[in-house]
Amino acid sequence: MAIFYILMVFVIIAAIVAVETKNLLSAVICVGAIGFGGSLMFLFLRAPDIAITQVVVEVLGLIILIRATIARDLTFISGDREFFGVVVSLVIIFVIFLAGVKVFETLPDFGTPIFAEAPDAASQTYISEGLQNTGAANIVTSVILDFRAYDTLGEATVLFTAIIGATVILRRKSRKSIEEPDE
Amino acid sequence: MLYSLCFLFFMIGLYCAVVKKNMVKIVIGIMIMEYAVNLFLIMLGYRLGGAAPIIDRSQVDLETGQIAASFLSSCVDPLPQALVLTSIVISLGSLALMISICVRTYGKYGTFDITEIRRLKG
Amino acid sequence: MIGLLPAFVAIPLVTAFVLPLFGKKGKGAATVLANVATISLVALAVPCIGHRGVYLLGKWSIPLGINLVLDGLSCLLLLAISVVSAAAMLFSARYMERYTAKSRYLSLLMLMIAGMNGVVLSGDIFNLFVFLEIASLASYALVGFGCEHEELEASFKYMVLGSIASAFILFAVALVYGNTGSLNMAYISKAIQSSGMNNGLAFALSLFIAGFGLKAALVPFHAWLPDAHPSAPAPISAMLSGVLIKALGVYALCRTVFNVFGVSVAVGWVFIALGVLSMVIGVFLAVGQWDLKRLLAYHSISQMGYVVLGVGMGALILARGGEAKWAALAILGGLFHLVNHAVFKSLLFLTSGSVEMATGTRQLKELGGLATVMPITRATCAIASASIAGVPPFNGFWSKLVLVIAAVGAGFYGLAAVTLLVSLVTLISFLKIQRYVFLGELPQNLQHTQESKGPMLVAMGFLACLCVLMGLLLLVPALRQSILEPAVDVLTEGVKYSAAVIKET
Amino acid sequence: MKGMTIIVKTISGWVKVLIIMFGIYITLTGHLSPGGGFAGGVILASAYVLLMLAFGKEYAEENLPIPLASKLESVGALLFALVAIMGAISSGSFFVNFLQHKEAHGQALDLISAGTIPYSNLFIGIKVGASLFLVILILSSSQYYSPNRPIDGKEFK
Repeated sequence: MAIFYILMVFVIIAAIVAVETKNLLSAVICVGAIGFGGSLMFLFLRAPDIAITQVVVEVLGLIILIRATIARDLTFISGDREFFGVVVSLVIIFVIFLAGVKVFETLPDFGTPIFAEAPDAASQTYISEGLQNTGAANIVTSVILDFRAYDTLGEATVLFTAIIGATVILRRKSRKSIEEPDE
Repeated sequence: MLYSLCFLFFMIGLYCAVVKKNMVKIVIGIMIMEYAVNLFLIMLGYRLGGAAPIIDRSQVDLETGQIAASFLSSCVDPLPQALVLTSIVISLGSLALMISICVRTYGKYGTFDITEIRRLKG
Repeated sequence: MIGLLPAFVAIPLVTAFVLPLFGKKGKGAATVLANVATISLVALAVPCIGHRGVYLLGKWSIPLGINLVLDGLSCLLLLAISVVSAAAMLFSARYMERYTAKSRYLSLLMLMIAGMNGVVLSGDIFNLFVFLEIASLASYALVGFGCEHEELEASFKYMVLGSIASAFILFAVALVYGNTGSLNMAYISKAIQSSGMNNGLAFALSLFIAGFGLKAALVPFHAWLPDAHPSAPAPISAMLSGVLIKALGVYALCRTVFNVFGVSVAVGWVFIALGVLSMVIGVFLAVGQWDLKRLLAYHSISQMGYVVLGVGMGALILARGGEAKWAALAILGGLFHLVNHAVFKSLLFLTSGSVEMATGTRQLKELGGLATVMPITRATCAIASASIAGVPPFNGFWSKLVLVIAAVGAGFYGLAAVTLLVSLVTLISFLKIQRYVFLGELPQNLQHTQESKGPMLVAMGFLACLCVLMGLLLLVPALRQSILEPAVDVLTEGVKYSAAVIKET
Repeated sequence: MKGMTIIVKTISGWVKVLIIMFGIYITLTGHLSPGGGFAGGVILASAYVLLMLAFGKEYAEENLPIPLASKLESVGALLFALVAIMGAISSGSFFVNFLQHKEAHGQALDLISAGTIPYSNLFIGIKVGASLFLVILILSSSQYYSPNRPIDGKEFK
């Protein structure tokens, strides 16, 4: 149990530093710390699939973020928007936070997942019959590629969309000049 | 308590995305929000002293397909893990797109400061 | 018919995957392929009318697998999406010649259509989120497609707010899962009915309203829309204003509130407040605009207010246990206005694209006198303007009429007055468009302006015909009973949705 | 980008083989152990990113040209969609695992088992690897570095 609190506090501190530091590169490195802390947390939460994916995605994500920040004349734009807006946003966020903290009482306690109690939860069936029905020993794989394969198609499509979008946004020339013939 | 900490984490991300004026910082804020949701989902499925949802040879009778009762009663919830796998990839995709927009905007305006990037009124 | 449901997602997806394979040389072939795909979607959507049913993906029974649900409401949205996207695709065939990377553009547009179809068909809350992300990411990229200063800025703003909305929605999905142990909408609804609402679910509901409200650009959450919609190329503006905010925003909102959580008095008032705020603030901001597309974008906010107001009145009456017939009428008005708005607003954006392409500007003060040189554009724009302002006998009039009757009948006299007032201001601002764009003196530099040609005119003419004819949807009983009333029934039946879906599997 | 020193180049020449093999392993055994197509694809992409950082962008581009990567991405996605459509053709519903429960299709916990799942993993691995490689290559183009230099030619007039 204690390990979760330690890691959680670690990622929160890293997040605060990432938000408040003035140097953009340090902020990016803090994001890396959050990601790897989160990955460790996933490992302790018995989710090795997620931990592996999180680590490798984190590496690539960091490379992408660093590409965006390095080699620019690292402008130290820290600071917030105008004071009034900041105060209003802070108040709103604080109110949402107070409202939100109350609601976690309705969830089952940490460590006793809902699917053990809910009458028709799908997860119980995944565990007991997943191997028989799909043949995959890794139940998470059997869920993402068989039971909920449609989600995975959507997820592959999201990535496809994002990459097409990125190539479109970063293309060299966006409009044909007017002199060019139309057809 | 852990859930509340997780929600605090989410709110730090929201604060960063709403209040900061550096474009990369805003992106970082959104990333933090996504991390927090992922973490929250996995926490929901955790079982104290649980086992990872991967069956190995010692836990299954290959002839009948019976799975050991000890595994059934200790396995953590596999469904949120499947969801988080999906959502991690989605956030990677949106990160790539967002950074491309940032880089291209930087090429146009020469700054990451959104208070200076104000051609549109309102 | 039910067996073909996945084709609504599969056809645009496969087309989108194939399109980037066409290089620069295959541009013509890519355009033809994309148009064939959208037209086949229309051909698929029309036979869906009157059907309802559940499709199990991978033959897994729910809640193990994911199901697609076709009912009146999804059918209505499918029709709107396929008609508007066919028109926008046809319009793009020529309009997008000005830009490079056309095959990628077509691919993104197909992905957006696939995402919207996925959202309206999905019966699983997480799956809805995934397809919502597809449509949103495609629209972020398309808003920035021109890569100019304003377009990139608008795209970034849109993307930040959209991502925040997505994070809210995902958090709400997590909360719902944590409280009910299920992701299938029918089973969530069943669990909520048996155990009742609690704080966690109420918080999840408010996160859903905030998230989908951001996607629908209802007034406290509207900041991105007036920038994003004008910045996109015209066919994309038509898609965004015409169907995207409806499929991702209002449809998802109605589905979660009515069918999953069940209506309550508080939610009804929230809807009405959002609707009235959007109507009034949207229209008054619109009047002062001098940029043609920006003016239209503010009107989108205002017109979405009508839809939400109608649905909200229905929710309030249902939750109070009032007379069911007024509730049904209010919802009918809202949903009818939704389809009408899809048609006339996309037509307006297409005409603005036509004007912009011919003249190179969209500032009202630089335009004028186009009535003589662009007669067809002028005629279609006049029809669409009359529709949006609620002039009889065009379609906008009928939906506003139904809304006013429902408001008066249910005793909301104030709301009826607001509806009429907003309609009047809308009329004024569209007279302004007519006056500054089409009437008056033709400026010197626009003397050689020519009317748009070919597919652009076909697309505009098609939508203009729809504007004239769509009143029949309400007036002809057979059409009303097969298209509009099943959609209204889905919402008035509320949480009976879950029993119906579970029974049909 | 010119690439780094000879030490880095030699070491990454060795390491890339290990990374690629690890990526393939993770992809192919996704149904038996943690991992799967996404993680494997990202690992494959990171091998190319390593090459790009060590040897320079041109070297990586020679090994996997941008048009080829773009085609691989589309083809991977198409193949995955094809798995779904094959299910519809052979069993009447999209995404049916139509190879599972065939007699001669390997036993549970073997490498070739679980019906279509390993194939889906493979296709996703190809798609994800190609697309992430593509995005990093595009993002690292230096054309947007300096804000003052006109980058889009005619657009700037």
